[in-house]
Amino acid sequence: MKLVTAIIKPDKVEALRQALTSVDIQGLTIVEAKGYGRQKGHTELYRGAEYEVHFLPKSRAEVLVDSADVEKVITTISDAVKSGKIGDGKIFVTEVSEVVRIRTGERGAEAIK
Amino acid sequence: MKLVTAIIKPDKVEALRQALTSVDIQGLTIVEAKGYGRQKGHTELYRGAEYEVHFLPKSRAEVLVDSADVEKVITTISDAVKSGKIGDGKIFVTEVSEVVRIRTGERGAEAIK
Amino acid sequence: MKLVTAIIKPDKVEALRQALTSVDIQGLTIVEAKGYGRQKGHTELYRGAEYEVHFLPKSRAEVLVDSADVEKVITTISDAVKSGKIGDGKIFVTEVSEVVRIRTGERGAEAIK
Amino acid sequence: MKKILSFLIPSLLVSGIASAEVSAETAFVFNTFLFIFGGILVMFMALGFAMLEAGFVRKKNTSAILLKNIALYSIAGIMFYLVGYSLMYVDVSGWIGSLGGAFYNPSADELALLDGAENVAAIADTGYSVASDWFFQMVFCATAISIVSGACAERIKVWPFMIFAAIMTGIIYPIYGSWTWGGGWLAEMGFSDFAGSTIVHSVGGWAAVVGCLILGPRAGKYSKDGKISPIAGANMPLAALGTFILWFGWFGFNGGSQLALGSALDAVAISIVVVNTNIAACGGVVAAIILSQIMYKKIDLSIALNGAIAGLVAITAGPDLTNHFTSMIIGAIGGIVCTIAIPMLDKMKIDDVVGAISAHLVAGIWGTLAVAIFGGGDFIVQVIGIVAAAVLVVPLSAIGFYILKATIGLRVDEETEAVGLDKAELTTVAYPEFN
Amino acid sequence: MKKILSFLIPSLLVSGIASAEVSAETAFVFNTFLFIFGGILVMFMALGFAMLEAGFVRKKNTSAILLKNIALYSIAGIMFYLVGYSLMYVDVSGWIGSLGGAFYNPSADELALLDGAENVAAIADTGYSVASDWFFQMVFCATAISIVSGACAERIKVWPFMIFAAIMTGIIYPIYGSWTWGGGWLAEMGFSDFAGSTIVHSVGGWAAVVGCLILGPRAGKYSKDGKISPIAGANMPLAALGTFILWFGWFGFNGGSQLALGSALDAVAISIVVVNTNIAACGGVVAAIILSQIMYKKIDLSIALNGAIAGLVAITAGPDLTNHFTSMIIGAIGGIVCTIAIPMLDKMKIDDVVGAISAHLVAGIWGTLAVAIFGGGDFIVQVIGIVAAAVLVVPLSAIGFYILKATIGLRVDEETEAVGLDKAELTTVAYPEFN
Amino acid sequence: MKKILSFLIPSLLVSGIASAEVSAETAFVFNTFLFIFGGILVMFMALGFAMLEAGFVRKKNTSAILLKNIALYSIAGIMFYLVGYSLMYVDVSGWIGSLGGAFYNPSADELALLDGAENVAAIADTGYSVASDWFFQMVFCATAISIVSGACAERIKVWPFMIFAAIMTGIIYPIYGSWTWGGGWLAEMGFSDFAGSTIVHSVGGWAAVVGCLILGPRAGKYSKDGKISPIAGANMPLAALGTFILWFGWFGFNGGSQLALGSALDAVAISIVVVNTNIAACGGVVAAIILSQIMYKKIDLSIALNGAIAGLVAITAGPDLTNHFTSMIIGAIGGIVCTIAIPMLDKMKIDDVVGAISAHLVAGIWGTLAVAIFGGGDFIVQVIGIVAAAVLVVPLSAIGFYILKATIGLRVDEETEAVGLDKAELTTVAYPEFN
Ligand SMILES: Nc1ncnc2c1ncn2[C@@H]1O[C@H](COP(=O)(O)OP(=O)(O)O)[C@@H](O)[C@H]1O
Ligand SMILES: Nc1ncnc2c1ncn2[C@@H]1O[C@H](COP(=O)(O)OP(=O)(O)O)[C@@H](O)[C@H]1O
Ligand SMILES: Nc1ncnc2c1ncn2[C@@H]1O[C@H](COP(=O)(O)OP(=O)(O)O)[C@@H](O)[C@H]1O
Repeated sequence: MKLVTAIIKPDKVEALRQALTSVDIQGLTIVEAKGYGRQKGHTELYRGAEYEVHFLPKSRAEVLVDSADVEKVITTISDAVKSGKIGDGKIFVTEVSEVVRIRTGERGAEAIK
Repeated sequence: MKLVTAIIKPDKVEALRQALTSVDIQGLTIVEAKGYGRQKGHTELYRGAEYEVHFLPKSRAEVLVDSADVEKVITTISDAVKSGKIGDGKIFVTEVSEVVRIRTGERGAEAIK
Repeated sequence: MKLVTAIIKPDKVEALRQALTSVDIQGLTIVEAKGYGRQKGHTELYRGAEYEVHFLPKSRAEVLVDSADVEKVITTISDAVKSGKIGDGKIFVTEVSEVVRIRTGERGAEAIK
Repeated sequence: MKKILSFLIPSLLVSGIASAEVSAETAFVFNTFLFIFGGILVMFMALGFAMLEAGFVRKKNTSAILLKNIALYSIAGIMFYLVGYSLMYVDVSGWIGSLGGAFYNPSADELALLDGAENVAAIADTGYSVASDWFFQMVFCATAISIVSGACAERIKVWPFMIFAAIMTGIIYPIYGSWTWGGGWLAEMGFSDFAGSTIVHSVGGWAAVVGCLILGPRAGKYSKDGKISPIAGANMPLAALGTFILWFGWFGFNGGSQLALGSALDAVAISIVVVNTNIAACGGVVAAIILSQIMYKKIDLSIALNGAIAGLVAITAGPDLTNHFTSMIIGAIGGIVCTIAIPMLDKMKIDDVVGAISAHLVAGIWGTLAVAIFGGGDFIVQVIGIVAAAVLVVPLSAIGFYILKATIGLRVDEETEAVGLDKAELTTVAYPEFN
Repeated sequence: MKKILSFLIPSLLVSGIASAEVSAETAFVFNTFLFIFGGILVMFMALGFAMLEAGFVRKKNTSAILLKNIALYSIAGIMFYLVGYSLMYVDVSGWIGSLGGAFYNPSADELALLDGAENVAAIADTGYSVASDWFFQMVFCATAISIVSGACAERIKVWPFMIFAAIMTGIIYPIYGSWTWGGGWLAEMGFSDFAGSTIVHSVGGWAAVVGCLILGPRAGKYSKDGKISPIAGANMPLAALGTFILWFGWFGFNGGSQLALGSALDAVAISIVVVNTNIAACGGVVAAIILSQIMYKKIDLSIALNGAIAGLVAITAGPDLTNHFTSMIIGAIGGIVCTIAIPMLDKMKIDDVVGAISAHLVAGIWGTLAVAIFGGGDFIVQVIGIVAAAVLVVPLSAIGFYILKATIGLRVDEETEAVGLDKAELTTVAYPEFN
Repeated sequence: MKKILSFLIPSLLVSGIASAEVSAETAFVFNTFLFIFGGILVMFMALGFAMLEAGFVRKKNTSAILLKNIALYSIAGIMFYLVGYSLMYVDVSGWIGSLGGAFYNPSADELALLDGAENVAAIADTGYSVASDWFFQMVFCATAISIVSGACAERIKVWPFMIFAAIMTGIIYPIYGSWTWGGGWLAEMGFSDFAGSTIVHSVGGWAAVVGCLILGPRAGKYSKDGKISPIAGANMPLAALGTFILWFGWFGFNGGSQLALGSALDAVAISIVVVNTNIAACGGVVAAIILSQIMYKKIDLSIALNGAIAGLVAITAGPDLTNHFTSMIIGAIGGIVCTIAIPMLDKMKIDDVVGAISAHLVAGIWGTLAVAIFGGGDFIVQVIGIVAAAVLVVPLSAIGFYILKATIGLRVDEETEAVGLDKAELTTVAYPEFN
């Protein structure tokens, strides 16, 4: 199994949810984050003084999937949140050695079905 | 070493902390999250209009452990937070290639003792 | 590629950002967290009653890097946030099997350059 | 010591025996003080609106709504001074006042008095100081535009809103005001609106309707398939704070509208007005709570708060009716019509962020009719007054809004709306450390 | 220009030389206005309680406490109108009033005056307008139940609370009120409680004790091993806001309780009351700050805020004592007893969310005794009055609470308590965007 | 019914015909009530400052600033009672008052009246009750120290601040007050400062400057390379709430400073003062909005709020000037100088958390000069008064701050500053559930 993590714009969370549901991925965890990549923050003003804002608000989305579904999920996420503009975000995939559904004790692929 | 991540109900964090302490796991990081799995959100009302709440508040707990302790930790977490009802959450395990205790510079298993 | 995650003190985020920028690592994601390790929380008072605060506020920083850069990043983070006091935090490294830059669709090492 | 009141009366008699009446100068002081006192309370309602609205918008638009509120009160104060008061009260022809009193200032007689003239008796006979009256009328004018800011929140640009506030307080409100309180044709017909259910609240409410229609709803509120996605207000304690402050200020709004305190009759009348104002609000709250429980199986705090406002608006046309029970009922019905109107407006896709149209316009119409129903006015005349407000305010504010739309633009663009007005039009985020 | 006051006096003399006294009608206006003014300030205290309580509860119960507060004020307004005022003031037999004044309305004489009768002198001799008095008494009644809502917060169901509010304001408070301010047996004994340290604050405080005991503490507050896990209030600025508003309103609470403004004597007396009220609160704050620093090595803001309230409650029985220093000491001791009571109640496992019992009941008892200590009343009589409040209120409110418990239930279930009342009983989350 | 005012006047005449003037006792009641009414409004400004400051600091220092605010008001109340009032008003030698009126209490004559003496006429001739005057003066004293707390927020330790508050309200403010309102040398010269642009606001402002300089800026505000890193206030709704409350209270601040209500002249004068106060604030807001838009291409809400305060401060020296247009201009210029001063102070590395120095000191100086410019005083004398404030307050407060620095320390250490004062010096975190 794999964990697909995506750092996306906060206003894309709803689109992401709908897209994942439509491809039958039934689970998602979101955490509020802030970050930067190529997109570098910007200057703001407060009481006449300029200052740099380095971090931008982002949402960090995690989806546990069967290894077979990884590509599908990557494409789904990309399509759902992509605007082509800087700041669209990143997706990365890590290996998961075990998953447990707490309620039932099911393990492995069963636990994410 | 392994990283055990659990998505649990926010009101189970205290129980989780006590359980881990009681099996001598001395470290834990918690992040506020929201998510859904089988448990699907629900409808709410505001000023007479019904709307769907898709995400439920969750807490995301991370524990770095020695590979040998993984099963113990999974069981401990499960026991501490399980209610048998939908929404109990998920545990997943990922491989960690290196751990550093910043204060001392210790590495590997030493760093999580 | 690797994901380097660091649990640090919240007031060290700015130092971390500057240090990473100075070694040319151009990407960072931060999430607010709370946790404990060796550093154990403390007692506080409220309206005359003492109570234990188990969790301390922490920031959780993630950096996606090329495998070759891992040591550099670990050292950079350690140097930037280390005070030598308990509570300095932890760094851990996990393997990343794929990275995607959503905007361009670039994959792998390209996506984090 | 309370009831021990009876012990006090003899002493009053003793000290008061010489002359029984209120002297003209004493009455002048009382009347003037009432305007100041009432005016200060109504001024405070500007804060009530600001807090109510700040509670009902989302975090990202909170600084913008706060700015609009302090700006509109300031603009009202200036525009009413420059032209509004004059158009409303000076040489009213029946259809509108004149500009003869623009840049309104103290009367020559009053200035002479301050300079040492011994014209006290002449002054006393005028009944009250002109500046106190100006102040009291000005704060009413500000109330009318407050209603608009709440309804149109989260999408109207800041500058166009401020310009509209100038038009509203300098022209639209004063014209309708001249027809009624200014002594124009509606006053001559006998239109009865004690403290302004129609003159203030419906006038503001009509402009709010027009604003909401021209602006359109907030992004995401109504989806194409007809579903409503409510957008919850970010800060309910602020909304409750605002509601209580409005209630508090309303004692000045209605009580001060007796316009005189310098006689036993006035004191009695104001007392009754105050009690009626209070009990109508109580009725509005209780009715809204019960009805929201029935309709939704749970209580909606935001509707209970709107219920208080609706009860207050409803009684505003006739708080001088002498039966408190009647007032309670008028307020309760105000709460009910407001509670019903809220989902109805949503069905009509009129996106009123704070419930201003339901609480001010709908309950204001009800209150104006109630005066006739409970014997304080003629039904037909009341209807004429209500219709006249719509006929005047709807086109005038539509013209104002359309000109702004065609020139500098009225609504923020999609991206700004997503990011929030605070970041796009202001430099000031409302809650930078809360995410 | 200040001290330049001395320059003003001659001019006063000039204009005032003709008749030296206050005419009966002028006094009537002054007295009536005092009730209105004081009543409006006390009404505002309802907001003070709402904000204080909203600051002390957790996020998840904030909308519920706001709702309870606006509901209880509304219910008090209606119940006191329907029966409360009558039971308290109309034909008091010594033990209770009658229902002869239910649905209280303006007097026939006053209505005649409004209708054009020339009975001004007769009216003026009554001293004040009945509606103004009703208003002033009603707002006091609302204060008593406000105290209960804070103490019992975060676990009492909304509907049973509202029913209890009706019982409290319609029956329990008026009965004790009839014994005292209504002229009943305690008044006849000479019980001295100027603005209600006992009559309002202890009465509310006793009902709060009963409520807390019957409800039990919030889940997680006291663990089996005897440890206390404090539950921090979510929003200290709201708590401070509420405290300042209460302080502000208290000038009406105590100042208005002079019940007359229409003579130099009354004006002097009210001035003294206002100064004493203020300095007692100052004493309460400073004492609570110092004591919390000593006891806990750090200052506790929430205790400092409670100290202000305790100082105010303590002086409420005797703000007419003429030495300001005494008042400062009474307030300071109020702050001290409150600060000490807070952890003691926790040891007794009485879970009072906002410190209402410490600030209102404990400091209220102290204040009532202080009147006797500083020469304003008889010690035994004061004790009788204090005990009488307990003897009346404890069983009556226990009966009320138990009936509610046995029928519709009083406390939310465990799950609701964990989720919060806002989600379970209301549709309205207080801070939906703050997590 | 409004304009229908004209209908009312005859009835006033009828009832008022017998005696035209205000009787001495009636005037006494009016004057005393004005002090009480104005004093209560000014007391409420303490809440305005508390909320404004709580809005402008960061989350982690919010409880501390709330505590400082309730503490400073309490300390002011006690110190002014113990010595301040006496030093300011009792037997002023020209340079300072005496301690003859320490522990200030009601006059013997007033106590006799309360005890049943029939000395009403003698009392009435004194013009007002001494306690009411004391109360009114005390609340002004509290305002001066409020200004300091905001500017020095987020780094000054709680206890040293409270000690400084005692020095300021017990000694520094009263000395300058004795020179002016106390009738000392500046008053004799003809220094004209109606309600205290200099006497209250500049005096507080100078102490704030000294405090900011001795404390130094907050960590991270100014970096070595000359860059400024603004530190945004955590809660803009609180800042707006505070501003509106200050505006509301200012009607008491300026209106009450007429010091008498008991004649038509006074009523007229107060009305004009109220209108001018309001329109100056309106001018300040609008000017600050326009200027911030020009300077920064976006509107800065925090500057608009400061603009309101600056407009109010500016008019405070001369709200009795009789042309409202002038007042609007004075207020607008107040808003402009404040808006310009804010970034200038930052360039001078004076870290004023809330903009108090810009709004109170800078606008206060402008307002004091404006009186002369618009014909209400002598320019040279006004300048002398302004300079005298600096010459007195700067060294005295520097001595106070330095002694505190050398003994118990003035500024929290680095670690405390990073963690926040709420955790380090208090037990009470302001928003424990919001992170
Ligand atoms: N190397 C990285 N490590 C961790 N997070 C990153 C990295 N690069 C980007 N991110 C996260 O992704 C978010 C969006 O990145 P973006 O600015 O679109 O970068 P890019 O264009 O380089 O993909 C950033 O705000 C940050 O949170
Ligand atoms: N496939 C998934 N990927 C990521 N997070 C998930 C997934 N499934 C569940 N979760 C997380 O676990 C939480 C609890 O899941 P739950 O509703 O109990 O699902 P299940 O019953 O399927 O285990 C969810 O709210 C979500 O945050
Ligand atoms: N075993 C662990 N698992 C997960 N998180 C940990 C672990 N140990 C420490 N942490 C995180 O790192 C933070 C800092 O740890 P610290 O107290 O410095 O521990 P140590 O001194 O043991 O490294 C903790 O607050 C916690 O969030």
